[in-house]
Amino acid sequence: MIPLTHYLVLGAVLFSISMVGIFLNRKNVVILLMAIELLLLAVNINFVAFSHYLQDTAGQVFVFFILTVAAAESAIGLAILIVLFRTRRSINVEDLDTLRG
Amino acid sequence: MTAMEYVYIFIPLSCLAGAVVVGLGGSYVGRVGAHRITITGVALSFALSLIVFIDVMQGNRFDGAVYTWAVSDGIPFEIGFLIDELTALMIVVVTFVSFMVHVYTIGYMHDDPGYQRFFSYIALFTFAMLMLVMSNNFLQLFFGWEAVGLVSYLLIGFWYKRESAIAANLKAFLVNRVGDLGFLLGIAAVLYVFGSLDYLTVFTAAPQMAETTVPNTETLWMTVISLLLFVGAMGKSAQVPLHVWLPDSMEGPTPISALIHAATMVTAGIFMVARMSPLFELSDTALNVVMVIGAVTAFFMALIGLVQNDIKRVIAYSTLSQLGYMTVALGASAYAAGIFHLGTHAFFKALLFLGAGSVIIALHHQQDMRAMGGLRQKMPITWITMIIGTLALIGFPGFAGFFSKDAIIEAVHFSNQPAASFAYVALTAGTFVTAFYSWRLIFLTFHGKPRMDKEAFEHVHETPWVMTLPLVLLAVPSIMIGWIYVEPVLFGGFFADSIKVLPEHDTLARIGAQQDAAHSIAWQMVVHGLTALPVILTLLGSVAAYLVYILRPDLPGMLARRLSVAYNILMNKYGFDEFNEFVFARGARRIGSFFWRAGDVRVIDGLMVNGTARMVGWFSSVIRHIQTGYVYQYAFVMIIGLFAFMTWFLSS
Amino acid sequence: MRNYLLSVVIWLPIIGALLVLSTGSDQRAPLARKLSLIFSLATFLLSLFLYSGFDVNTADMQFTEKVLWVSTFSIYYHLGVDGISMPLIILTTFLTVIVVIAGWQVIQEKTAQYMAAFLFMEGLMVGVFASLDAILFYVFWEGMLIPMFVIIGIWGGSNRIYATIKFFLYTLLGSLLMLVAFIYLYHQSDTFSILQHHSFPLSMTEQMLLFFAFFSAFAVKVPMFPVHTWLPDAHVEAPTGGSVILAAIMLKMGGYGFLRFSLPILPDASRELALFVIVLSLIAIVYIALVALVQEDMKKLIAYSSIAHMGFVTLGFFIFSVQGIEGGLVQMISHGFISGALFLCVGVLYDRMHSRDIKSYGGVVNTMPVFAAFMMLFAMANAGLPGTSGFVGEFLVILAAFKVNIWYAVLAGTTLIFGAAYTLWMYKRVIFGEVANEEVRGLTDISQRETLCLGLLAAMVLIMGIYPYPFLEVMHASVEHLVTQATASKL
Amino acid sequence: MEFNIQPILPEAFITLMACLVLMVDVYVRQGRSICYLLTIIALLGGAYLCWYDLATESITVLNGMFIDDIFSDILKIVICVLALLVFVYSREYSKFRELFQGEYFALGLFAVVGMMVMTSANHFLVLYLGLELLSLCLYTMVAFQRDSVLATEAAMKYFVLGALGSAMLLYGMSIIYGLTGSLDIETVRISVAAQASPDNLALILGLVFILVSLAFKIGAVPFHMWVPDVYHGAPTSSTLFISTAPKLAGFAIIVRLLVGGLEDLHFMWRDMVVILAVLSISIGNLIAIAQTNFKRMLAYSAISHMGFMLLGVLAGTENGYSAALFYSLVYVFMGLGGFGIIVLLSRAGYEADELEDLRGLNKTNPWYALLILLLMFSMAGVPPTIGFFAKLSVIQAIIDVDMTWLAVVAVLFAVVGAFYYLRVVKLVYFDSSPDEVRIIEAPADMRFFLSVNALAMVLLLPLMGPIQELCTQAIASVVNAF
Amino acid sequence: MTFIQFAFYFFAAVLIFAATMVVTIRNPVKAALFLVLAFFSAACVWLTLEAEFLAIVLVLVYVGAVMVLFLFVVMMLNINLERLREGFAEYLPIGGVIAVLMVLELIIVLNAGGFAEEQFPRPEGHAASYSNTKDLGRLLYTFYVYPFELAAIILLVAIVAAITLTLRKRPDTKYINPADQVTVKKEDRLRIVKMPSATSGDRS
Repeated sequence: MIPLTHYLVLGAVLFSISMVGIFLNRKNVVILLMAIELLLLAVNINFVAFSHYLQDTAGQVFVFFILTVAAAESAIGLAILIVLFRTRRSINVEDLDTLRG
Repeated sequence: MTAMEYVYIFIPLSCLAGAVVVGLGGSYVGRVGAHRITITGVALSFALSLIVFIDVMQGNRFDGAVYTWAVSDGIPFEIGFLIDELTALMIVVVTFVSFMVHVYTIGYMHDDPGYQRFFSYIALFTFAMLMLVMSNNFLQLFFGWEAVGLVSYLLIGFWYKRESAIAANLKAFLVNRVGDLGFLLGIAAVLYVFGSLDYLTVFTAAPQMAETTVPNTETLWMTVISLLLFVGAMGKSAQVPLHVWLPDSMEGPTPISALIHAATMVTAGIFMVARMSPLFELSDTALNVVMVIGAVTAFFMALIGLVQNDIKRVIAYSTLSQLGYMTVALGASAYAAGIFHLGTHAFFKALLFLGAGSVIIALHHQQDMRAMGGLRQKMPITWITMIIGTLALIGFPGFAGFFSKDAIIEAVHFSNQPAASFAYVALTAGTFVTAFYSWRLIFLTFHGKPRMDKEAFEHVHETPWVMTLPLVLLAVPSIMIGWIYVEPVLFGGFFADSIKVLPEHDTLARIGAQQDAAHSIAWQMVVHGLTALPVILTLLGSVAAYLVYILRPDLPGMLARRLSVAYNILMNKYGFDEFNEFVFARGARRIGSFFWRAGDVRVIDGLMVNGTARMVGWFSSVIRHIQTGYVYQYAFVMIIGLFAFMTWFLSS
Repeated sequence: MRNYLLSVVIWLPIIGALLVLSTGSDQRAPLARKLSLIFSLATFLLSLFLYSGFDVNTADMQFTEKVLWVSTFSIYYHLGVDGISMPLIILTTFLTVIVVIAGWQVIQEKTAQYMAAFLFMEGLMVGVFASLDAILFYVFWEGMLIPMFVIIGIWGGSNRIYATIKFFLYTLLGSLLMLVAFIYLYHQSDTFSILQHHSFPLSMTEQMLLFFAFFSAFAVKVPMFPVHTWLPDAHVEAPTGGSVILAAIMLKMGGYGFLRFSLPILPDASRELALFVIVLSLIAIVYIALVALVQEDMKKLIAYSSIAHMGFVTLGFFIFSVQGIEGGLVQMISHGFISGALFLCVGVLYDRMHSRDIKSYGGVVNTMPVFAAFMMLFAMANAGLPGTSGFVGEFLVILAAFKVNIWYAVLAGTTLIFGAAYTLWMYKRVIFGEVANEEVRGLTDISQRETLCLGLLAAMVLIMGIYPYPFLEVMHASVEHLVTQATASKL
Repeated sequence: MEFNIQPILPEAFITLMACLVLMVDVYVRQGRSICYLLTIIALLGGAYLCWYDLATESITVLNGMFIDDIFSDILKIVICVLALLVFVYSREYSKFRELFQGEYFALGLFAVVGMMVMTSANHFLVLYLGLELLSLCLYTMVAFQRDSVLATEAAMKYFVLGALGSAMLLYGMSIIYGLTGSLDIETVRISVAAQASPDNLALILGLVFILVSLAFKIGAVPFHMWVPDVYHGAPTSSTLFISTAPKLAGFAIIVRLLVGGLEDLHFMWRDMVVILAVLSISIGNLIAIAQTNFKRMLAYSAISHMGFMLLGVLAGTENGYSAALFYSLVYVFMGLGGFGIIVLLSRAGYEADELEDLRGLNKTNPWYALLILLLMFSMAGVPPTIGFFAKLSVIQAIIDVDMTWLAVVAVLFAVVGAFYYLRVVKLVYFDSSPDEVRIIEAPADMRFFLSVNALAMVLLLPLMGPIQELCTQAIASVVNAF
Repeated sequence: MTFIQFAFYFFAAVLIFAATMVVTIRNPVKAALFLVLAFFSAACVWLTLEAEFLAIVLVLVYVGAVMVLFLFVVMMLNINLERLREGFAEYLPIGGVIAVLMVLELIIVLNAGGFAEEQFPRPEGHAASYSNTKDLGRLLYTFYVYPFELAAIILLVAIVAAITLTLRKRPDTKYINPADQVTVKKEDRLRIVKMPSATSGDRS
């Protein structure tokens, strides 16, 4: 059968891709938000996997809450995005450099 | 406290009181008040000194503390008096000369705006000098030592507007300080070796410590102590090479030159060495050094006197030379002779200075002898007293200087120290030079044709009685004192225990042994002197001077041209001043400047302090650019950070 | 009262400072001045009272107070004085009075803040000398920096900002390392009590490291070569009062620190490193004296001379003899009077001509004879003339140094020459000579207020020079005790 | 199942009040002042309830998810007080910037709830939810000034990086969960204690992730990069909020996770925290020197302060934790005062957040100049201010565990740090003021509280003992609970 | 290979592919769609772990709601697509390297033994009567009631936040102020005008 580690590796790969995604993406803030969703998904995979292998529902409950929070988070993220777009007419990541140094 | 103890204390205090009152309340007491108060003070001192002298002659001595200055590490440092024969003699000399100078000053400084200040200073000086000679310990000696230096400094710079005066006083102070450094170290050494600064304790213990050496060396402690102390003496008594300040000190008013730079302060070194005779006696090395230095000073400074044109400077170089004589006496263990010369010299040199001052005042502060001449008729009292002084100075048989100087030369003659023969030659040759420049001064000033304009010459007249009276009063001992005191002082054990001489060093005793008990020693000396080499050379010198300055006034110029090399060397005073100026004064400033600019400003401040600050600032301005403002870069740093942490801790 | 006297001496001026500060704007400056004078005088009198109740025959701490402050670190509010701190406390309270009087008319801007700053300083400085708890000591020690920082920064000269920041950071760096040392000691001994540290055994390595930590603080404060460069800048830029306090008291804290901490707590390391300190001291005496010689700025010259004089202090301390330490202590006190007085003198001139440059003066004696006389006295004292206080310390230190090594004494003795050279040369150029320019011609002699300040200091300089016995008597028992501590091994 | 509601009363109260605020804002005309008042009441009430029910021993309720101990009560009280002061300070400021709205207050209250939840969390899930509740509120509060270019940019950055940080925390939690099979911190602790060893790579992996996210939350280098931008870009009232209370909450989760949960891994995380601390202290102080903006400078200073706080944590002793707690407490009040000054000096249409704006303040407003002086010296850690004692206690803690070298490093950078604090004092005291008249429009209550805030830097000195004692007790209540 | 294994590896591959596309693709709309794919695959993977409820929720909540939200926003903002991917390739190598290293490291650690099959054997599946939903539900409303309440607050915050940030009062939109409605008084709405009687006056 499928060993636990394979799920974990899947989570790890997904996690890494999303993290690198945040770094690679230089033009569009929306993609950053998507990458964040992917990050949480990776974590969720871990939790679900552990929950299953430990036969402990707590992990799944955690995932449930993470999903809730992630939804709330994306709502706020998108709201900020809209506010940002209204003030700058751009969601280019490279334009967000007024604050630096 | 016994009555005598009160007397002792009042001797210096009456001077101090005068100084303080006049110094602080100068404008309040006024000019007349100033001299009345200080003169009363010093006169009282003189009177009390005579009482003490008489008392001491009767065998009463005193050694005791006035108060404890400080106690450190169990060692008490005290202020106290040692009254013995040496002290008694010194206080009489000091107060007498000082008294004379006080009186003289009334006339000399009559028109000076700093009248009160001057009186305050000289009274203060008298106090300091008295404290010096009356001290019963090294600490107080040093106190007095420095205090007279301070007043000397103040008085040389008395006319503070004159650039040359304030340069001279600074120079005097600093050169003296060089000597003081040695002196202070000597005191430290005394304390180290003897554990006390009290004279009697030290002197009593000295013979036991004679053989102790400085750790890890073979040098005797006594040599070290003596030489260090002698460095101090060299400063104060202006021995080569620390003599350079004395000629310049003539920038001060003439009474000062008389009082401080001829009669009293400069002899402090001589007095000190004599006082320290129990220590010096224990080191042949030290005695030889003393003798050589003294001899060099005596002869070579006299030579400079030949070419000086400033009347006071001639006397100043003469003072230097005479101090050399005294020093040689010390080196030859003829302390009594040294002190005796000190005493006689005090009178006749004060006389000469005051006489010169009289001339200077009469000529309205003209000091150049080339602009004098023919003053004999105009200033008869001054002329006669000056002649007396000169005779005393050159050691004309019968005058005060003769006895003391002859005793010194004889003592050196009898000394069996290695340096004695050199000293003998130098001193003997010195007599010729002394006679020559002394007469030169008299001839140029009082004889020949007046070399100033006629009108000025017409207005010259004798100075007031307050100035001439001291001249006369000083002329008396210049003639008499030798006759009276030569015997007790030199051969009569006058100083008793206050001066210690080892039997093998006792040159005076050897001279004394040759004397005929039938006649008075003074008489014998005069008789013997007439045929001895020094007096012959003196007479030759006098004749030569007469020849050159009276008979052939064109000769000096010609000689100067012929012997231009020697002449220039003498005019430049052997280049001591230039050397000091270049090496020490400018050298110190140059090193200081280098230390400051290179060390402090460039390296410590520039490189280390500000350099660090700059580096931090630069670093800061560079690393702030890590914060680019790009969110992906922030994320990247986080990821890298995470990655680094993982790698590090997982691999360890 | 007696039980809290020390606290009163510390806190009274601080309360006074708050009151003065509350007078606010410059319209009420006269009130601020009077209040400051009252408080500083009251403090001075109380400190005299303290002195009168002081028993000179014991080395124990007197007037002790001990209250638990922070229990978790066992920090105590622990005060006490012994013969080493007593004279320094008197010096502090005395000079504060002088400084308040000296700033009476000179400071026209933000008077209340100026006076308050000095009163704050006074309380904190007394606190430093009276603290027996390391942290309490440190609090006072560092707290002092703040008013000083402000004093130099606000009322200072043109380059004041550089100077004050340099001063602050320099001293802060040193002291923080000392703090580390304190904490280390606490870690080892579970107490911040200085007196208990005195008897706490430490290994050689520990002692060495701690020594350098302490050294960094004290050497900067003293200041010793080569960490002295803050001083000339700070002095030059500080207002007169600031320079006086800085030179007269703050420098002394470094010396005090050596005595209170380095020597008794780390006797072995101190002995081991004595040569190091002595060499630095001698460098300070010779090198700095030469540097002082070429200064063109009067304040800078006096500042450098302070460094050279403080070299005597450290030299005396690290000779490990009663004489050396007493000499060093006396030198500290005397230097407090003399340097304070000299800075006041420069202040007097500066107030009139707004120049510290030696070149802009000349012939001042013609127009200010009384002032010239005072300055002569202080210059001579600075040059170590016997009969003035400047001599006593140098004399004792040279005597003590001679016993250890002749060459120490020789090098130290050069101060006789150099000290006289730079002081008198400056005096000559500033005071003597023909009136140099019209500005000098227009000078007026010192006022009564200035005469009072200088006169008081002159009196102290002379009294201490002529009769130093009481000064030495106070410290003797404590110094002897200290020497036994410093010469006993802790290993 | 016992259901003891008493311990969560403060949170419940504040939540209800927040909802009330939202309602009032909607239904009451001109209700904003009422909202403000309600907010104040809510915070006072929250603080009072915590005080009233001050724990004497640890109790866990709600199935072990909520822990009530002295530590949490103290932090909650302080958090409430801080939030209260923040609102008082920024009342006038926010009126001019469209921030004086019911939603803003409600978000602030919710954030307070989030922080309180964090301090009492005894369960990974609760911890996470509390953290998210706080974070979401903060993101919004930063973005609240919708028309500000800086604020929205700051909010976006904060959001993205904050989400990344949360994800890391979750990842770490998931690994720990996998290894221990539990989300309950006490159970985790027991399980970790059993398997803690340097060879347990998975455990260390989880630890690293958790630690990194904690470092991010408190803004330790190299996970600090959001701090300056957010502090700078956010409206100052929000900066005031973000820079104070959340630091305490951050400290609370550090204590809950590292001390409560993973203390047996101290041998591992100590070295990591050493690196974080050293980097924070050095980089924070160094970059702060180059700043010209006061807010930004304070942001970097906050980074370095967190580094100092971590010194106490890394010591790993009770003593160290209580030092860190003390440091955090002191820091938040210093930060509050520091940013409070900016709020004080700002007016409608004028942000006094450039350092230059402070020029010559002593001439025009000596009282506030004095306050700044006290605050700056306290931040620099110069006695006799309380900031010194904060530094003293952490340095004491690390020396106590024989890390003297670290103490020396910290001290050296403290000197570097002192430089820029001094520069502020220099501007205030030594520089001449600009020509125009400086008007301070802040209301009396704000002036009063700010003054008390700054004066506390010295006036609290006599109370140092009790305060430190309290910190010790608080930490003891956490550490000894097991 | 069993079906479950196949399903896992297949959907895992799709998931990774989709995720990669999300972070690399030029067009944000396409990215959102790939994200949908990723979530869907993830849901399928979860099914292999017997987390049926969560799988459904993931699809419903994310695919159904969140992604739609994303698409709305993307389209609403009308972004210039041309500029979006410039310079992307420059950073790809370093990003790729980091990603690969990170993954490798994680894989090494995860395989290091902590999660080996001996310690974590795959559990027996639940009986067919087991309801994942019921199980979760019961826990959620009992044991996890506290987090549940917190989640509620979070959602409330999200609502409040989203509205305050995005709601703009445009002058051209008409809206009702509830406060006005509540405080309305009859005097504001109804004006009783006293009219003189039409009959009086004129006619007389």
